[in-house]
Order: sequence, then C-alpha cells, then structure tokens
Amino acid sequence: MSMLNNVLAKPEVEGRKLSIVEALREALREEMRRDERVILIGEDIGIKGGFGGAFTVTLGLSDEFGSERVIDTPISEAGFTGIAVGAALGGLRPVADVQYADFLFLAMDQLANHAAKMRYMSGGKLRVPMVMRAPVGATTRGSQHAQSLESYFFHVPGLKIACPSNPYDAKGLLKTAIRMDDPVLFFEHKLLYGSKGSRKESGGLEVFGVVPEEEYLLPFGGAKVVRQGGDVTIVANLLMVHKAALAAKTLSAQGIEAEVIDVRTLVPFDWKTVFGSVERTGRLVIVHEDTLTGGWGAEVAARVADSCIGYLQGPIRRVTAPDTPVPFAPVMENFFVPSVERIVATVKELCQG
Amino acid sequence: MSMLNNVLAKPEVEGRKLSIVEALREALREEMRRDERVILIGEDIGIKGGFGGAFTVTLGLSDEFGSERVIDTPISEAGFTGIAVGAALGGLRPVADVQYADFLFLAMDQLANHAAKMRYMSGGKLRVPMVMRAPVGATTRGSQHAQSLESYFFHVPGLKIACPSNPYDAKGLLKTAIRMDDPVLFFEHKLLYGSKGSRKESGGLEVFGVVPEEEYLLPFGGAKVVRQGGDVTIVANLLMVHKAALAAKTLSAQGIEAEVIDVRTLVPFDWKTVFGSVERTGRLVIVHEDTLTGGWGAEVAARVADSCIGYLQGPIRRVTAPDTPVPFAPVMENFFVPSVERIVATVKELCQG
Amino acid sequence: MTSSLLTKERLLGMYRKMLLCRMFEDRVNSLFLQGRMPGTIHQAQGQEASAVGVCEALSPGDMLTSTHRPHEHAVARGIPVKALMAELFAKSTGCCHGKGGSMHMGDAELGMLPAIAIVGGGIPLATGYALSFKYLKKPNIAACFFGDGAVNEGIFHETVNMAAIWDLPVVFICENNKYGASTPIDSVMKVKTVSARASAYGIPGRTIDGNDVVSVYEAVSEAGERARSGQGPALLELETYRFAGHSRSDPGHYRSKQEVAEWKTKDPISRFETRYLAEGFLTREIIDRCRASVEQELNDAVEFAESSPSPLPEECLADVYAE
Amino acid sequence: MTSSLLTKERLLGMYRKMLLCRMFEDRVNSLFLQGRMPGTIHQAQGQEASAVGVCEALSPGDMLTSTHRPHEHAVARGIPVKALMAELFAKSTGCCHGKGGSMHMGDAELGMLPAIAIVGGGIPLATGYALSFKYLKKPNIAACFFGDGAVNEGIFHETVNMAAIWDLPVVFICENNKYGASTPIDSVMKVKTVSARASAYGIPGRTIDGNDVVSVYEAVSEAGERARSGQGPALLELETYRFAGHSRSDPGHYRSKQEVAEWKTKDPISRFETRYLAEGFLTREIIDRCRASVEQELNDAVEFAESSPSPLPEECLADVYAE
Ligand SMILES: Cc1ncc(C[n+]2csc(CCOP(=O)(O)OP(=O)(O)O)c2C)c(N)n1
Ligand SMILES: Cc1ncc(C[n+]2csc(CCOP(=O)(O)OP(=O)(O)O)c2C)c(N)n1
Ligand SMILES: [Mg+2]
Ligand SMILES: [Mg+2]
Repeated sequence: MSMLNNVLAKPEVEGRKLSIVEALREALREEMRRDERVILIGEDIGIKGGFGGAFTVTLGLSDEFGSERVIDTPISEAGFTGIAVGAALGGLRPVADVQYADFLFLAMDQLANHAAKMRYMSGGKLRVPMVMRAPVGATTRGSQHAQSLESYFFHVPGLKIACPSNPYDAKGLLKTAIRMDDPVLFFEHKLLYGSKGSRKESGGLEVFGVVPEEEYLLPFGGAKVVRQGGDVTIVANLLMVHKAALAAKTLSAQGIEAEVIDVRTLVPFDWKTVFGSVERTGRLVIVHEDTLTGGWGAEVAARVADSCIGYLQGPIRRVTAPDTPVPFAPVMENFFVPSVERIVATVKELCQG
Repeated sequence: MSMLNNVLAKPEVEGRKLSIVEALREALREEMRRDERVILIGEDIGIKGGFGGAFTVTLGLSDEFGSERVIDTPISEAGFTGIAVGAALGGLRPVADVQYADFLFLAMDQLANHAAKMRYMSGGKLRVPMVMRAPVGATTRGSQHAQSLESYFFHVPGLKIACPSNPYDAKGLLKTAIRMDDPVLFFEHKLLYGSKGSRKESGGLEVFGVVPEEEYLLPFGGAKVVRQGGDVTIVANLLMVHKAALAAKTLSAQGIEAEVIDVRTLVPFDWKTVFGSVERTGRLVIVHEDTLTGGWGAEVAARVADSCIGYLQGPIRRVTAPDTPVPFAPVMENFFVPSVERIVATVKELCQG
Repeated sequence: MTSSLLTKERLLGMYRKMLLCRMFEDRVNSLFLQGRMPGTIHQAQGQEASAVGVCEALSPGDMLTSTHRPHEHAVARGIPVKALMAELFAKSTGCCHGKGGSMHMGDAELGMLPAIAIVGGGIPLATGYALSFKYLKKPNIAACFFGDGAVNEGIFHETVNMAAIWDLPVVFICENNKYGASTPIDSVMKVKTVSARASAYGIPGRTIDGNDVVSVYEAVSEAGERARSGQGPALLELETYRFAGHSRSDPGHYRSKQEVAEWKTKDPISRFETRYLAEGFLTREIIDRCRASVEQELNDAVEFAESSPSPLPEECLADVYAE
Repeated sequence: MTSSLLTKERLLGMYRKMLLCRMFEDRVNSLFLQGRMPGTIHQAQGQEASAVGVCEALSPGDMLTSTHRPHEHAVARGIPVKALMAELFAKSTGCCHGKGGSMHMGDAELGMLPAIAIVGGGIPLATGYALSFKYLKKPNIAACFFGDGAVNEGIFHETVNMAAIWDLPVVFICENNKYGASTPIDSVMKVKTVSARASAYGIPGRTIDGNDVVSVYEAVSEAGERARSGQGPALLELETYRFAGHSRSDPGHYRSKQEVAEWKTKDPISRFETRYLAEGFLTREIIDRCRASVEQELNDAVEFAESSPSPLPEECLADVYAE
C-alpha cells in the first residue's frame, strides 16, 4: 500500500499541504463561520475529551462553536437523520454524520423516503439543504464496518452524492455541498483520512494535498482527468482513484497509456467527460470498491453502451469488489478490495487480448 | 390498460385459472401444511375481520393455522424483520411481509446488514431461511406507496430476489423461496394482483393464469422466454413483462419480431438465456418500472457490454421510470411508468434507426 | 378549566371548522365513490375535535406535521379547501401541484408540512423543525400528529427521546383511535395508555378526551406554552375514533357494530351542538347558517378543482432538485 | 438471597471464568499492541461479573447474542479460547473461520450467535430466537446483551415491545457502563435508569450491581426462570464500567481520573477475591493455581492461533449463499 502514497501528489505544486481530515475540518469551520445556520449533528462529534466523530473530522469544532452548533446525539441514526431533515426544512443547514457508512441503512427511510422526496411531494415548494457524511471502505473491521455504500444512494432520485479522493476536492466539495439546497450524501474513504492523529488507520494512505488558504468552491458534476492517456479510459472514485493512477503508471511502463478519471461526484455525474474520453480511447474499465452487481459502475457501463457503443473497441470491464459481504481476515479482505494488480491485469487483457 | 389483459394468456392451455393473489395464498397454505416450521409474520395479516395483509394474500390463513403461525405485529418493520431473521436462525421458516415495498427502507439494516450477512460472518455455519414479501408499483397513491425497489436489494450480496409476473410463476417461486435456506426478497406488483376482492386496484390487470392442482416448484435462476423473435431482445420483469409482450405484438404487426424475456428472478439471474438471446438478435432493450440510474437494467446492460459486445448491432437501450420520485397525478404517473408506446418507439428506433 | 378563556366567537369558529372538516370528508367520500377522484383515501370522520382543537392552539408561524390521514388536519390548519380539493383531483392548482395527493397534502407556508404517509415518519421532521425554532430563537412550536399505531415504530422512540433531552419546543399528539388499520392497539402494546410511555423519556404525558374540542384545545395550549417557554416537549394522547374504515376499501369488519355505535354517541360535533345548544349560545339557526356556508365553500372548492388544469405529463420531471 | 444455592465448586468455576475473561482481554491487548493482530478491538476489562454472571445462568441450549464488545461474553459462554484467539488472528480455525473477526465472534452451536456490531442490531435476533423456542416448545431462553447506548435505538423499542406482547422467553440485559463511546448516558436519556424504560412495555425492569457476579447470576436466573415458564421477558440493567477505552485507539479523556479510580475499587474480580478470601473458602493458593491454569490455557490458545493456517484469499467468495 505504501507504494500508493503520493502517486497523485504533484511535487511541482507549491503550497500548504493538508490531510483529508484537516481539509474537511477546515471546510466545516469556514462554513460555520460564514453562515450560522450551519450546524453539525451526530454521535460523539463534540464531547469534550472525545474523538471528534469516529475519525476526528469534527475535533475541536465544539470548542469554537459550542454544543448548540455541534450537537451530540444519542445512538439514534434514523432519528437524528430525520431531525436533520426537519431542521433543514426549518431553515438550518445541518451536516449530519454516521460513524460508518454501514449504519446508513438504519437511516435509509429518512434519507430515501423523506429527505429525497419532500421537495418533490411539495410540488417544488420546499428544499432540504442538508449533508450526510459517511466513511466507507474495508479496513479489517469485519462486515458491518466496511461497506462502500455509494450505489444504494446513487439509485435514489433526489439525493446528490460526492466522493472525493483528495484533500483539495474534499474541502471544495464539502463547502459546495453545505451551500447546496439539496440533500447530499458525502462519502469519505477511511484509508484516505491520513495516518496522523490518534485514530489512524493501519494501511491508510498519506494523502496530503495542496489546499489553498484562499476560499474556493468546487462544483458538483465535474469529473477530473487525473491522468491523460489514449489507450483506455479508467473511471474510479475515492481510494480507487489512487489505485487506478498507480496502475496507469505501471501500464505506461508497459506501453499502455491509460486515461484516469476521478468521478468526484456521482450525482450529478459528469457524463460528458467520461463519454468524451471513451470516444477517444475506445476502451473502458470502471473501478470501484463497492460490490459488482448493481454497483454504480454498471450504470457507467450501461450509459456508455447506450451512447458510445460505436466507439467501443472491446468489452466494457469492471474491477470491483466481488458480490460478497466484507470478510475480516486481511488475506480475504485484500482479495475483496480491488488491487492495483487486478486493474493492471484487466486493462492489459483488454488492450492486448 | 385493459388491452393488456390476457395478452399473455394462451387460450389453448386448459386448466384451473387463478389470480396471483390466489396463487400466492395457495403457495403459503401448501407450504404451511407441509412444514410446520413455516410461519407468517407481518402487519394486519391475520386479524379476524381484517384484510389478510394489505392486498388480501393471507386472507383466511389465520383461520386454518391460528395466530401462532399467522403472527400479527405492531407497526414495527425493522423489529419484526429482525425477529424473522432470528426466528429463521432458530429453525423456523418465516415469511414476513411489508404492506408496501416502500417500507423496506425501514428494515434495510436488518435485511442488508443481518439477514444477508449472518451466514457469511459465521464462516458458513448459519443459514437464514426467510422470505420477505413486498408489493411494488405505482398506483396513484403518491410517492411513498409506489416505488419499485428491486434494485436496492439486487445490490445486496447474500439476498435472493424473485419478481413473478404471473400466477404460475408466483406460486412456484414462492414455494421454492420458502424452502430455500437463504433470505429471499419476493416482489409482487400491485397491478398484477387481479381485480377481484375487496381491495381491488383500479388499473389492475386481470392476470388469471393456469395453475395446476398438482404440486410443483419453480427453480430460481431460470428466465422465461415469453415470446420468441429474432430482431431484438426485450428483458423485463413484473408488470413490464406484460407491457413488453403487448409491445412485441404491436411490433410484430410492423415487421419487427421481438424476443421477450421474463427474468422471473433477479438473484440468481439467468445470464445464459439473456446472453444467448442477445447473441442471436444483436439488439437489447431492458424494461423496468424501477428508476433508471442504478436500476437493475444497468447491470444487464453492463454484463452484455462485457460479455456480448461483439454481437451487438446497436446501442443498449433501457425503458424505465425516470429519475424522479413517483408523482401522484395520474397524468404524471402515466408518464413515469414505462408505457407500451415507449417500448414500441424505443424498439423501432433501435431496429430501424 | 380555562374554557372560559374561549370567546363565543372563538368557539363558533371552532365549531364551523369541525363542520368544515366533517363535510369536507363526506364530500370527498362521495366524489370518490362516484369515481371522480383518483388514488386512495384515509378519512377521519369522528376525529374533528382533535384536528380542530390542536390547530386552534397553534400560532401562524408554528409548524404542523401529519400522517396518511391528513385531510382534517389540513382543513383545520387553514389550508384553503380549494387547494386541498384540487390536490385530491390531481390538479396543478393543488397545494402540492398534484405531486403529493391525499397522503401528502400540506403547505409549509401555511404552517403544515406535506403529510408523511410512512407511519411515524413525520415525527422527526416535526422535531427537527422544533430544533430550528429553538436554534433560531423563534417563538414557535412544532405540533406532531401521529396515530396509536405509530408509537410502536422505532422512530417514535428515538425522536421523542431527543426532543426530551434537548427540551425542544414540540408537542407530540397521538390520535388514539384504538386501531392501526385492522389492529387493535391493546393487542400490540401492554401498557394501557400511550401517554404512559412519556415516562420512559422523562416528559409529561396526558390522556385527554379527544372528542371534546375544548379539552383538546386546552391541553395543547398548555403543552404548547410549556414548550414555547423552553420547558420541553410533552406527549398528549387524544382518545378518539374514526367512524369510517381505515381506507376507502375497508368495511371495518374487525370492529363490533356495538363499539362503533357507542363511539357515534360521542361524535364530537353533536356533542358540541348538544352542549352549547343547552348553554344557549348556539342556536339551530346558527347551525343551519354554518352548514350552508360550509356547503357553499365546498361547492366552490369542487368547482375550482374540477375546472383547474391538470399538470402536464412532463412536469413529472420537475422539482426533483432545487438546483 | 439465593446465593446459598451456589456450591463452592460453582463459585470457584465462576471465579476462574472471570479470570479467564480478564486475562484473555489483557493478553489480546498486548498482542494487539505488539501488532500481532489485525483490525480493531473493543475490550471489556471490568465487566467480567456481568459476562460470567449472565452466562452462568444459561443452559446449554439457550442462545446468547452480543455486541461490538463480545470477547468476554464469548469466553464466559464457553466458546473455546483457542477458537476465539484464532478468530482474532484471522485464521481459518477461528470460530467464524476468519470471516467474522473481533466484532462478530460467536458460535451458534455453542449457544452464542456471531456478535452483532450494529448497536442494537442483535436485539431482534435474540427475540426471534426466543420466538422460535416458544413456537417449537423448547425449554430454552434467549439472553441478549447490549450497552446503555443501545437503548436509544429504535430497534430496542420495537423489539422489546414485541417480546412483551407475545411473552417471549428472552432476557434483555443492558450492560450500563455509563458511556456509549465517549457519550455519557445521562446526556442522552432523561430518566435516571435504563430499567425505568421497562414500564413503557409493561415488563419487569431491575437495576443490579453488575460488578457482583452473584447478584448478576441471581437476577438473570430469576428472570430466566420467569421467561422459561412462559411469563415473558424482563429488562435487567447491570451497572458496570469498562476500565479501558472504548476501542484500542481511545485514551478515554472524556472520563475523569477520579471516576475511573473509583470504579477500579469495585473491580469485580478483586471484590470476589476479597469477599471469599474473608469467608475463607478462597485461598491465595487457589487464586495462584487458577491464574496459572488460565495463563496456560491462553498460551495454548495463542500458540494454536499462531500456528493455524490462514484462510485462502479465494475463500472470500464462499459462504454467501447456502445453496
Ligand atoms: C411504516 C409504515 N408501515 C405501514 C404502513 C401501512 N399503514 C398505513 S396506515 C396504517 C395504520 C396506522 O395506524 P395509526 O398510526 O393508528 O393511524 P390511523 O390510521 O389510526 O389514523 C398502516 C399499517 C405505513 N403507511 N407505513
Ligand atoms: C448503529 C450503530 N451506530 C453507531 C455505532 C458506532 N459505535 C460502536 S460502539 C458505540 C457505543 C456503544 O455504546 P454502548 O451501547 O453503551 O456499548 P459499550 O461500547 O459501552 O459496551 C458506537 C456509537 C455502531 N457500531 N452501530
Ligand atoms: Mg389508529
Ligand atoms: Mg456503554
């Protein structure tokens, strides 16, 4: 895994480097300073002497903003999610979080039946400006603290979805999400939080990135071409962007130039960038840690198979987790999570086979 | 809609005709007689003078089997689903139901984090033989009693999924589901229940079908070619099978022969039949009432774009509900639900365009 | 009792509102039976004292949440019956532009969120609204209707607990009409009253005669003042009964004729009439005038609804996202 | 008190089990710190009287459910420490073949379901098991561990209510260690005791000294007999404390040193020793012998675990479906 570190960091770029945790925290702090309607709500996020959420993102914020704005809840995911929906309807801009994305299933009704529909059911009169943050990814904690759940929410009309792969995007997208008038699911990968601080992840990446001191916002719906290449398009998100980039490096040494696209937001999705790339390369590989069947990669494949079929020079391939729960044992978990090797092998087979 | 009635009924077939409600009820009754470990659990399913569930499927069963086996619950979907999981682990074979599939979100944690994973987490030692029945489909009840939720569960490794389109399949699949040692989501379409009885649906189809008196089981994983044709493959489920069949009739009159495949079960999925058909026709249209983005049709498109790309003579098209919540007003709902006309137009454009 | 605080005008207004609720429901029923309305409906005839007593105790800026049985709540909250009728007729002039329907009627600008048809699902919305009121230091409260069936949902438990620990300005109002669909409440709960559950959250709980509009008004006013002054939520149980079936297709065979008949003797509207006819300030003439004016209002509403345009099919695609 | 019913052998057995629990946790902690174990762990040092007192009151055919903090429950239930250690080492000889890990240890054949790490998620599983016992007319009960944090989850509410109305043979056991992660229970609940919530479901509730193994045993035996004889569930609150942080990475700065120190004086193991050394039937020699034999058992377990084979990577694909 250590090979993965900084494969994306461009050494030439000057500036202040932050981890994703720091970038997220800074986004929250800036938005809370700017707009007092922004509040945080969740478990163990503000307790004195506590964790600042499961992964320290909110650490210190209750010192600055007090417990009225950094609201510690009981362990009641459905309830506090619904309260966030109500508070958003009432004019606040709540940023809620679950400690692990796996627990979103408990709040699924409030997210899919209420947050996502209130605007529609009201005939367009209402808005639900809330953000729900959720850490995803397998980290040898067993099957209930491990899932990458993006695809379940990808299927809910009315929700928007961000899944940043680096500190710059994390900060810019979170600030945008908070200002947006729609409910946003904001997925963060545990192994990208960085390895500083008390709650470090073994196997975590040192993803420090330049984050400007000046304020900036990053729009939803804009994918990022992380690496250009003419032979094959690789579409990925979160941790998989880093693996895809490393795979691209390896492939380049073997004469295959891969274009790597970081989707950044799943809803809205930047179809234009993906279609444009596939039309140039003629080959598509989609990489996600979420499981295969019904994962968001299927939609990418389906849209390409609808819109760009004439450009395809080979089958559309997906490198994803298999259709299993997440196993605990590291040997099995490493098999479960898509590896750089699997990406390399799939691309090679596609380009040469 | 009345045109739709009996487009699939083969007049030549002799035998006893039942509605899907009757077929499902018969399946439950037979399995309960056969195996006393089979119990039913849910809201308003057995109350004397009551409904027999939201759509009369369990009507009368508490008279025969008593309230110990037809267990009326409080309105506690997560709780009784979890209790069904526990009872299944304890050796029973519970058939639970929610009144509308929309309420499955409330029980999502118990289904996706527990029912689907207990076997895996135990290293293969446990089994969870339970069935969860859920009515889907838009019927002018507004957005919280209308969704077709198959695709959310399609993405959960560890669950199996049935979605019958007719009485014969409904009975045969439900009996198989009850005997299966894995958790099964069993989706039924409200407009296919038939229009007999007190809780008839306006717009409901008269889907009477021949159901043999002799016992039979229908295996999971076997799709059915409802109609043969060489020009295009149409894959559909539930109500959409009927619409696809009617569309095929119209298309045939215009010189296009469509092969219509009823998937019957989504997990396991009969890839062989679909791939074989697409390899012959070279064209694929997928039809479902579930919304477009991230729907199960995307997976069908993705697999075909992976495995059969060389056979495709055109883009893969999907005819689905748009990415919106379900609107109430019939004019909008009719726009939302895929129509025969939309299927016909899509196929024509694909075959001729 | 504080009923003396209610002026005659106020009482008469409440009476007319109860009539409007009842006659609205009756009209909707007959329109539905004539096949002039799509969808399904859950009617509330018999529960007018609850709807009106609660809404009368609310201020304009307060927020109400409702359930799958929202018609009378919406009427009592003062949403124009035209807009409600048009919504039931699936017209674009409806309070939700035809996107909501019977189970989602409401208008937040007029103090009622679109109703929530997931049993219990509206409880956290009201509570979240209350959180925003408290946070923004507004003098308002949220009032949250739900049925006896909802108190066995987990969301009830989670949310009432949070409202309690944070002293949020919300009044939880359980309309205990003894049944959740076909299921008698005493078969799904061991405690005798819903209000007994308040003690699990350390908040006040009271059981009230939900068919007496004045009692309801007083109890909600009291709980509302408490909540407004920062003392936190309360759980009120209004004992009432629905005269009709659970939904249009339900003949209600799970209830005995005797039980229904008994509750009909407690009809909140005739009880009101009997009492205030006896007290002298209500007269047959006033009653007749009220009925006539309600009748007219409903005629107008139906005409408005029927003559309103349908939404366009493609409007299905609008209003998913704000931006 | 019925403690007289406990023979000396039984008491000694319970003592050794508490030692095994504690020393298992301490050993796991040091293995973890040495980096010899993957994953994360939630340890239960300080809660041995609860684990052992509860399990001692169970029969072989009874079923136990547990939480994200299951080590001591599993040890006390009698799952061989070899199988537990091997699971923590992610070996195929583990009780879940390496698929479960720390938060999912268990072995249904030995009377404990794989633990559930979703807070509150195991409560309906235990209740469903109890339903199957009742239905199949087995003489067994289910016992369900959960923390103080779990009683604010909706699933607690829904499930305890159903167990109550159906008189299911299940004992709900809340290990109230005063914190859910960093959150003090009194900040998330207005009532003073968890057991007070039993009244909302019409079942008995009791708060017990959870650091006294005999009290725990007696209370669970009593509730268990009640449940076994068809009289329904009970909610027992065991007051206890975890000495360590919430998980390995937690230094526990949200608790005062004084509070921790006070609870250390109530250490269930030293309390047991003090009491029975004074009563004379426990001796220093017995204690030393117990410790030595536990030490040996743990050495064997670690050796077994370390020398066991890892699962194959592709075993990831197995065990998803039964057929
Ligand atoms: C979560 C959920 N479960 C089930 C239903 C189906 N359903 C609609 S109303 C109802 C009964 C509700 O009873 P109660 O809360 O007492 O309200 P009432 O109908 O008596 O006004 C049920 C079971 C639903 N809408 N939502
Ligand atoms: C549904 C859910 N929410 C949150 C968590 C994260 N989490 C794990 S343990 C825990 C605290 C549990 O507290 P308690 O129930 O008192 O048990 P204890 O840890 O004290 O034994 C939390 C919040 C979780 N595992 N599941
Ligand atoms: Mg009711
Ligand atoms: Mg605790």
